[in-house]
Amino acid sequence: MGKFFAIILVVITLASAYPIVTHKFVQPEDISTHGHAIDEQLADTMAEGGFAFVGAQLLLAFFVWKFSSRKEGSKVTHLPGGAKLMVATAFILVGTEVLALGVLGQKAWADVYFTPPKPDALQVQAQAGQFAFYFRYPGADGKFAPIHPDKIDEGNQNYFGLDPANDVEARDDIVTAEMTIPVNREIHLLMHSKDVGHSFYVRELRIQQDFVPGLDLSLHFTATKTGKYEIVCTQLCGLGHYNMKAYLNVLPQDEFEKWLKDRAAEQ
Amino acid sequence: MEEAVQPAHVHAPPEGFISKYVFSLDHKMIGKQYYGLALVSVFMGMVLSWLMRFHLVWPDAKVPVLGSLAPTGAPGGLITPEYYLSLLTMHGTLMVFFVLTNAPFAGFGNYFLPIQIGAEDMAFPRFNMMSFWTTFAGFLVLVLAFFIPDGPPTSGWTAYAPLSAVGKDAGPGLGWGQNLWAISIAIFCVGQLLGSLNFISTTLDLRAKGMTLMRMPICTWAWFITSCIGLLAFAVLLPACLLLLLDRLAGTSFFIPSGLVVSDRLQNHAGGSPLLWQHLFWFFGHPEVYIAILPAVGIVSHVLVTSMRKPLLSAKVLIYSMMSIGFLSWMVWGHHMFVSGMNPFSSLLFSFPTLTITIPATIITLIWLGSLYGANIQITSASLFALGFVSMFVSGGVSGFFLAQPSIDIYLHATYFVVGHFHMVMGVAAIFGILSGTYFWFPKMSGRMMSETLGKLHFWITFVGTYCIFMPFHYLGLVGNVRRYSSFVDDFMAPLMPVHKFISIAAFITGAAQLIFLYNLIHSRFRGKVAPENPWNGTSLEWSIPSPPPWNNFGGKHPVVFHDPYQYGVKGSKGDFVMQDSPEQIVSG
Amino acid sequence: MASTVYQHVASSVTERTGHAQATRSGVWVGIFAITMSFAAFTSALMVRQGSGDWQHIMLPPIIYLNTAALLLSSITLERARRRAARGSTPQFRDALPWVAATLALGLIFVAGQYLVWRQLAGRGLYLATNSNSSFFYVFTVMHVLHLLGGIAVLTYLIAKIASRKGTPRWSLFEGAAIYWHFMGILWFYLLVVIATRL
Amino acid sequence: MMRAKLAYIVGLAALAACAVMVHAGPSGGTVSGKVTYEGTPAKQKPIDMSKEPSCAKQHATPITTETVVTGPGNALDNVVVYVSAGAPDEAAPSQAAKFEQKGCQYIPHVLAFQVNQTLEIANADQTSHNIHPLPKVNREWNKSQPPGSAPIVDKYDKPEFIPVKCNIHPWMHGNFAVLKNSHYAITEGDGGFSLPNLPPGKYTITAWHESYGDQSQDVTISGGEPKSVNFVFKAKPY
Repeated sequence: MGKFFAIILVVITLASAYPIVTHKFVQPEDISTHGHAIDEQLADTMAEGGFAFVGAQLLLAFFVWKFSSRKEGSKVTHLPGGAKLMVATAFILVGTEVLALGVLGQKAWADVYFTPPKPDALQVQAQAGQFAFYFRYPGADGKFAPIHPDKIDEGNQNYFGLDPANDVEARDDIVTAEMTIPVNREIHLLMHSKDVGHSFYVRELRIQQDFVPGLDLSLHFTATKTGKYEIVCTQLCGLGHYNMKAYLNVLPQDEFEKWLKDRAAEQ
Repeated sequence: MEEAVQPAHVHAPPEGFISKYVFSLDHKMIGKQYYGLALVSVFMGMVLSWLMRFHLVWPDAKVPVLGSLAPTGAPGGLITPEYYLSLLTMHGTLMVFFVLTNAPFAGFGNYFLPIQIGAEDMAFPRFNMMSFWTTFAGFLVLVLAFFIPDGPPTSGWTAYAPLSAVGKDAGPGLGWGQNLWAISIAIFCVGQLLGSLNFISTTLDLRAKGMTLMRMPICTWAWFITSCIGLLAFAVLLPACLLLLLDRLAGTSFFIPSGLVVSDRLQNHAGGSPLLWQHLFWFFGHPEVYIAILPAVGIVSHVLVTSMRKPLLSAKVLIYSMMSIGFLSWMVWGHHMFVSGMNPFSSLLFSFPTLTITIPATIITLIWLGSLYGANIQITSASLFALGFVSMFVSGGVSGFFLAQPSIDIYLHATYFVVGHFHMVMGVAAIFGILSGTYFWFPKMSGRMMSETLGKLHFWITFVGTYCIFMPFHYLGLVGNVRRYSSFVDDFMAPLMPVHKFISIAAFITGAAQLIFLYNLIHSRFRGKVAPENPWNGTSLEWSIPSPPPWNNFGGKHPVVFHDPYQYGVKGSKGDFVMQDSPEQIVSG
Repeated sequence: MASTVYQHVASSVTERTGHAQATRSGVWVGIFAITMSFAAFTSALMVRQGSGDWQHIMLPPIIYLNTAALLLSSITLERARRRAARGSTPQFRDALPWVAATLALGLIFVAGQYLVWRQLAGRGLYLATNSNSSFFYVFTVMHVLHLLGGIAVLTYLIAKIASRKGTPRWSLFEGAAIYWHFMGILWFYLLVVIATRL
Repeated sequence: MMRAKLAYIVGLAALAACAVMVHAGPSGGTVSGKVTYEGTPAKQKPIDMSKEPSCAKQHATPITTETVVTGPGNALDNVVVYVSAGAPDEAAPSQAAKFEQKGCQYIPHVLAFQVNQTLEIANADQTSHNIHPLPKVNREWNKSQPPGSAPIVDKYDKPEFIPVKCNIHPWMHGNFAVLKNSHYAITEGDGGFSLPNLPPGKYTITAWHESYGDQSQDVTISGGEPKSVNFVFKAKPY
């Protein structure tokens, strides 16, 4: 019975490792300037974690195979080295691993959070609300008009609560449901939540950041590849959470400018 | 100062059904009550997860009976998005609070802690009884949410504000459903605080003669450490729930900022901080993970060492590791909030202690593995589940290693990778601990043996099934499959459907296998063959008394302890082991 | 039969000391938990203060009289404990008047707090009026709720002492005293927080 | 159940009554007219449904918002014109008022029906919708409707103008007009309306528009002669 356990465990271990080793399930292609650091970090961790996983499982299987249901009166023996060896191993192996990863991790993290956006970065405001994203471009005057929650009127597409009657700079603000950005230009994303907590997750950009109501955060990133990608909400925000998404359109600079002009006309 | 004679503790064995089975003061009965409540909750939680898995892979299929059970939530058996979230919320809440906290800690702890330290009962039997019935009240309040018009809460077991705080405008289930949730959890906290208080005082002051702290079995230690963690954790969650209720019912603004427009309605609140809830919740929430897993670690070590017929490499090291895990668990709550808008520098501060926890966790694993070397493992249902636990503990621990790093968490946060991780390590692993303990202690608790054949069958299906369910979760996460989605309209995630189908089917089979366990439990209780006093040749005090133990455990006598808990592989009158309370000298072997 | 009875008595005798300690550590553990939860409330206050809407509230002067009453009650209770502790067995009956005085002062404190709430309400400051008033009510009400526990135990002790059959356990009396003093200290801490922060 | 049956019978009776009146010929007067606006109405913006492809592909050219719908000659549409005073309250007719969700749009945008009249809300789309009417005096509810599920059936027992929204698709907004009697009309295309079969008497005619609020005029009907009433709303660009 012990031997059977060992066999099953070995099978499970190899079966679990197989899709990883063969890269059956991998993150989508990275289209950001910072993403590679995260991917490398993930790869390193996968290597070390995978080693620990397979090693420990196989060791367990081996011991159970060898030392289970032995014949009556077979004498128990003790592992040379005992607990000290174990503690030492844990500290040396894991300790160094922990420090290594901790330090490496810092770098990838810093790329995203500890560098300020470039002054020429394109500013886009994202507003999350139950259950859709809307995006705002400052328009000709380069200014975002103030938000008046009491003016929000979704039936009239006034998702940001703009007040064009009184705020002049509100009249040229461009509001869209799709986020369109130029390729290879840094984007400074200003994040605002209309109601509850939401999150901004673009797998290809290796970006995930919560929207916190009452606390406007900002992110900056650069997309390096044109195409259409999904922006999804990853913070449970209510019944429509599963359906809360928008598209990220990465266009060449000139196409982007044309798109922006057309949208401006619609306003 | 000498004590006046106090009759209170010389309680006679209770007469009559009520005082014996319902409002019992006997820690053994209370332990069974906790276990029973956990059993009911775990099957409820399991059925909820079935419904979720079913809806995920067959979104337009009608669930037969559900239509009449939940006419609004599932019209004609079609599960609505909000009802999916209700299932998710209730599943999480039932499992985390009423199963993973109740069974391994309150259940087994109540039953065996006093026996293992040679006490007649808990220090405060009345508190003990109140503790259970409070918890039960919390359970009733929570389940009531299924039957109100508003429907069960939909904000997840983490109840993030302001979604959980603004009230019904935010959607179905966030009116009275959410109120009931907060009330239930607040009540639950009170119950757990009473329980922890009892555990701590009992362990400190009611140990038998010769039972030094270091002579306590590892599971007693685990329960003791857990009760210390629980005392702090629930003492923080309780105020958090009260503040949440005030925001919801009294119009205060602890968690709700100004200018929120929910369902076209401008909310009349100002200045609250949503992150405050997250901090308070996770300050409880992360220790809660250890409240679930440490008792399992203790139980499994206890079972393993008995089945190995040799002492652990070092019980001391194991205990110190558990302590350091308990200690570290207070500095890591922020790792749940890496992408929550918390100061990015603090993310790094939280990341280091989180990674550090890997060290004591690894030590524990290596102690188990190293002890297996040269052992003579007796394969029983109990030891199989214990070995299974070790395997799960490793698998779940390794994935934790990814999520502890902020940079990787940017990509994996809120994906199925996280779901796979915590189900592996705190869900299934803890359940394996409970099951191992059940097969191990059932003879003592009921006086009858469980069927080993059924037990092993149960193990094989559960063990393989669990891996089939939760390993793929990690793969889905790596691809970027977002959690808490009621269906994948998302064209990105649609291609992953086959994996989801595989998981769902595995979940149905594994779940069904639990009925074998239930049958085994009930059948053996009445028809099982009569259990001897010490079926597994154990050494700790619970094996020195009849099965089931008499009222007041040691029949009024007072055990005296002479040895460390795990004297195996030594010459003793009873064979290869010496019981803790046997005066005989140990011939070093 | 006789032997078993003897064993029960024996057990109760040996057990008593263990249980006396258990009661003491129980009280301390409880105090620890309460401290923890008020620490949580305080940290909530700190975080919440971060957002601008912070307008200070004038404390009604009665609150200082209440404080005096509560401190005094600690003194009377300590006095009661000293009196009861004279002699080889607890002299509860000598202590009775002082325990009663403590209870009275405790009730005065609660009544005083009630007046404070009434006065604030009179000024239009309710639970939900602003963040400061919210925290003020939360702190004071939670403290009074905990104090009521102490009042209940004191009442039980008085009843037990007054009734001639049986006397309370010394450990319970001592535990109640420790708890009561802690309530005083806790209130003092809260007062400082309220006066400086709110 | 019992009340439903009763309402049904009463409804039949009312129908019969109407039939008789119509048969009786010119005894009832008719109030008709046109609703127009002056000024520049707010510009209606195209709706981007890219979030919901199954709906987006149903509209060759994107539909626009419907907060102000106009016709030729400054005609103002989607205006509910009804008798707000003078006419007796009537029992609800037996047939249900139907409200449909199609292409992530509410059809009709403004639905008028009577107090206690059955309201049927159907989902013709391949996606889940959520119907959340926001009444002030009536009972509020908020339900989701997965594709292929039975219509949601409900009724309102107090007269009120109720905004309706879909929580899942924020651009979906409509209106319920719950009225006390059967004398109402909704302007479409040319802004014209007509309220037939008004027995002699003094009436207040009210016109309600979701963005511009309401206006009232009194009219007296003595015989069968037609009366004409016109409404003009002030429109602002913002």
